[in-house]
Amino acid sequence: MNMILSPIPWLLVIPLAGATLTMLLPYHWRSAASVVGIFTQLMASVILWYQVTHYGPQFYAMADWQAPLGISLRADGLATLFVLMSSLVASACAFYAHHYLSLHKRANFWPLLWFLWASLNGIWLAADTFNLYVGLELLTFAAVGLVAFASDERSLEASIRYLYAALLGSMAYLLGVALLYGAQGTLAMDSLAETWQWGPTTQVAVTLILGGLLLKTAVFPLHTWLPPAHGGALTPVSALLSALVIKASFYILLRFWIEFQIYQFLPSLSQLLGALGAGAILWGGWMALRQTHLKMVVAYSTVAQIGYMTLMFPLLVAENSEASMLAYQGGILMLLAHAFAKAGMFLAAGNLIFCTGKPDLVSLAGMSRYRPLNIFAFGLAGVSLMGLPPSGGFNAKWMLLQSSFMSGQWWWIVVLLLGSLLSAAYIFRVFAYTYQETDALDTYKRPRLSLELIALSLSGISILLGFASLWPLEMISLPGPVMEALP
Amino acid sequence: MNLLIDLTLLIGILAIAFTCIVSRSLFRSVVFFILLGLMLAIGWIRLGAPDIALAEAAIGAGITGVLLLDTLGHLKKTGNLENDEPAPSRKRLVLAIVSSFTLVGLLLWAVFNQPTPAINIHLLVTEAMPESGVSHPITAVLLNFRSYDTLLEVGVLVLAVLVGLALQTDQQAQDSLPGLPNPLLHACLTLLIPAMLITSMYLLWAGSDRPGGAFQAGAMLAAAFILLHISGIKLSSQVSHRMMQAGLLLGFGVFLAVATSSLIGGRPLLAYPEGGAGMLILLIELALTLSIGLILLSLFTIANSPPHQTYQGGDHGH
Amino acid sequence: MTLLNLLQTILLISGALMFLVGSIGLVRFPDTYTRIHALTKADNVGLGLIVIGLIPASFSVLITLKILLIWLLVMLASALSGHLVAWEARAQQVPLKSSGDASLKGEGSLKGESLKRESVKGESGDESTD
Amino acid sequence: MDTNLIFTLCGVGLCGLGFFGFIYHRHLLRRLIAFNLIGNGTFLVMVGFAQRGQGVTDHVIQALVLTGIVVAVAATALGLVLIRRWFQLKGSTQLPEDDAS
Repeated sequence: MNMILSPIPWLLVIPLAGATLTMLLPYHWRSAASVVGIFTQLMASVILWYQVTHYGPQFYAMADWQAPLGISLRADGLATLFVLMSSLVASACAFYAHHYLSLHKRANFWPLLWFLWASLNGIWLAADTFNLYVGLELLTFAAVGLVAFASDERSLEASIRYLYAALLGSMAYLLGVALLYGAQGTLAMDSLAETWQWGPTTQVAVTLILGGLLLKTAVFPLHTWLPPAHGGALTPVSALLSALVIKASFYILLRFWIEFQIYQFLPSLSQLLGALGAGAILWGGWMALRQTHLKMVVAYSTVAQIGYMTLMFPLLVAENSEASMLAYQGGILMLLAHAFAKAGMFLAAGNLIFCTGKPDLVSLAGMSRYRPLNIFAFGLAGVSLMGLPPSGGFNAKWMLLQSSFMSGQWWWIVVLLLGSLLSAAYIFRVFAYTYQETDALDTYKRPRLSLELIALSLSGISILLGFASLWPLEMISLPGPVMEALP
Repeated sequence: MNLLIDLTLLIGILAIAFTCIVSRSLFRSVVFFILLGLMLAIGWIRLGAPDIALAEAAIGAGITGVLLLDTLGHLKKTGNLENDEPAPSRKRLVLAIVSSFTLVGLLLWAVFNQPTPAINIHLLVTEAMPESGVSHPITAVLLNFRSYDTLLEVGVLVLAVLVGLALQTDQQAQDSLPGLPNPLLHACLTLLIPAMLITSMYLLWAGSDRPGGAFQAGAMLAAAFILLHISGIKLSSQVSHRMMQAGLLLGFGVFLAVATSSLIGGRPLLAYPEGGAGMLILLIELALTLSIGLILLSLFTIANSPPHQTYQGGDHGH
Repeated sequence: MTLLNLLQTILLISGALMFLVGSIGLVRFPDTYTRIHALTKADNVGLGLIVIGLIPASFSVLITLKILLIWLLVMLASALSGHLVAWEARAQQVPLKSSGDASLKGEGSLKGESLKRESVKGESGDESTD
Repeated sequence: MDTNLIFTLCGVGLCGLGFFGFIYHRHLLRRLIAFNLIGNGTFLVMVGFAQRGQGVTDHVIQALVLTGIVVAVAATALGLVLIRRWFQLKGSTQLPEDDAS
């Protein structure tokens, strides 16, 4: 493949150039430049998808230096799927923010968004451990900036809490990488996988890396920074955070877990991760039930949904390749469906709060009568989160159920069912509030139609995933380092 | 003899770090942190890393120390430096001790069971040096072999300034730090500033074959700017906001432009043309030095400029 | 042990001792002003001795000039910072602790001085102390 | 007990102290200083541990530590900007004690 045609470098250059341009251009030019950038990003991701499906995984050596010395990027099926996912969700949130934010806020939003997008693409395509660290730092700063730039008391406190947790997480990750480099002598992930030798150093390194990444993905005991951050930020920002940002550290966790075959050598660790996931599902669901603010309910639902994804780890059982394949595909499909559903739900929730003007649940009375479109979008996203049949969430849960049944770990089935009941409870509770009749006329503000349609389209995609879930599953089973490492 | 030096450094660094953490007064904690930065610089010399010693002294102890002291001064001026906040609860103390000891135990277990690494990247570096365009290995790694990391890292710096600017809601916020009208300081400036600029350019030029480079030179330039800023000559009043913004982005923009130009020329991203590596690296480093100097200065000025008093709340609710 | 080495070791040791004296001064002296005095004086002399001690170690002119330049810059920096700290301490009325005898008390107290730093306005720092 | 091992142990000690301070303190500035200690400790471990394994001064890891130091100063500056805003807004240098959220 000729170097110039490969879209991998363009997926990084466009957002970085977009960030520099949108910082320099005067305010009203920034949206125009960003719209052009968004379309080129979407085009580049589609080209990458086309190339990976037809020519197999793409490898790209940065600065023309090969892997152990230089840095190489790789685009296998998994990475391409995530690049496509982040392109769709980020462009939807960008268009939403374009109409939703004031001119001054929007001027600052664009460069932060472009840096976030660049770091996401950098992480999906990275194949070098230190490169992942710098990508994570870029992601953290962009996310903290997006939370903090709403510049009011609640978002400032949330951003400080988020920054401290994320910095500790990335420093633990860096310490793990340092130990790995000392033990193996290389930073590139493929040469690490080849020369991997289990010993005390690698075990400590893996624990540190997993600990740091669990903190950044806000898995159960380390989740306290997430609800205020996702609940307190501006609507398009919380959608971006919940749908994409926490998935980045989860993606790195998954890569390390499968490519270095940690599940084979530390089965006790996988059971521990499963327990954390179960805790996240139950605790997140329970807390979501007790929240009074709409966005906090959705934020705690994110904590619960991360638990479902972490359930994938104990099901990757070395001896049963059939169950592991099902678990891997179910987990990725759950992650994908959650990204679209949660983004749609946050945007719909933002619309509802805009209509009532008050963030709490009680003031949602009468919304079903006066704003059915937003409620429908919220409902569609809820269907996918609950895992009701037609949605992508249902297929994912069904696969996880099958995998845990096949690998004989019945307790995960109990957790999955309990979790579904809890998520149904807290979503129907929100609906209960909206059905209450108010005798008042339609005195609520009406958001622009485009805001409602964007929320509806994202929730719709998560439902469509239910019908077309074969396509992403094909994508992730394309040959690549992850597929070789799976049992 | 070497063992003696290393052990004294080890004990000294750990003692200073301990005082820095447990000292009652915040001012002593910050001063000891700066002292720790300087001791670490000596440590890096012992480890055979003069580049990092320069960077640690200039950036780690210097710029971070100035930022911390400035925040301290702000807290002191508004009269609540030593607010006698209740000592954290015993439960927190026990948790902290237990977790830090497990961390140290794990790390010691890992350090003392080090396997011999299979690959030695160092040999690859020496092999690839001839085509790297520079003769100093660290600059070669930073700006040629792993230049993608450096590009992202400069992006991180620009992003930190961007977040600071986004929070500084009032664009023309006048700085709360009045210049120090000290005659001796102004007299010495005429001597110190030129010396700092020359050293900064020397560090930049030396980077191609000796320890030095864009980051250390940028930190030196930032020190000169901050010294001017403290003594009352505000760069932000001389240079228009638009120019300042362009200066912040110059380094990152030039780096990105050179990277994409190789893309258009049919070579992979960030691959320098045949023989042109040395010149392009110098061009990038020049732009980086100026940008890093301005970025570190504006990180300092943003921190101490008061925000707009009336906060514009979130626009359409949250 | 040639004569040169002997000279070198004497210079280096005395330089180190001067640093020690400076640190003792820092600990023992009662207030800010005397501490600054101790630090700037003793440390500079100490550094000077060490610099002179190091010169014979390297016979190239360039390195000797560099070491002397270091000494010059350190002296300039410590003089400037010593002055600034003292100037700032006086501006904030840090008390001048008299060492016991009352005679110093009268002219040492700062209440009479009204050097308010706030009153010294203006960009170019025109000193308006009487 | 060669130089590399001594400074790796020094790095481990710094990481431990920094981690202790990060958890123990509630004052935001102290926690930021503790974070810097962890950073410096990690960089010492990075170079010391790598050079102990390779037995020679390894320029790749030293270049990475340079990148790490610059990222650490950017993180500190960002933290300080947020703390200053928090202080100006709320007058307190600590985050409110969070109940079991």
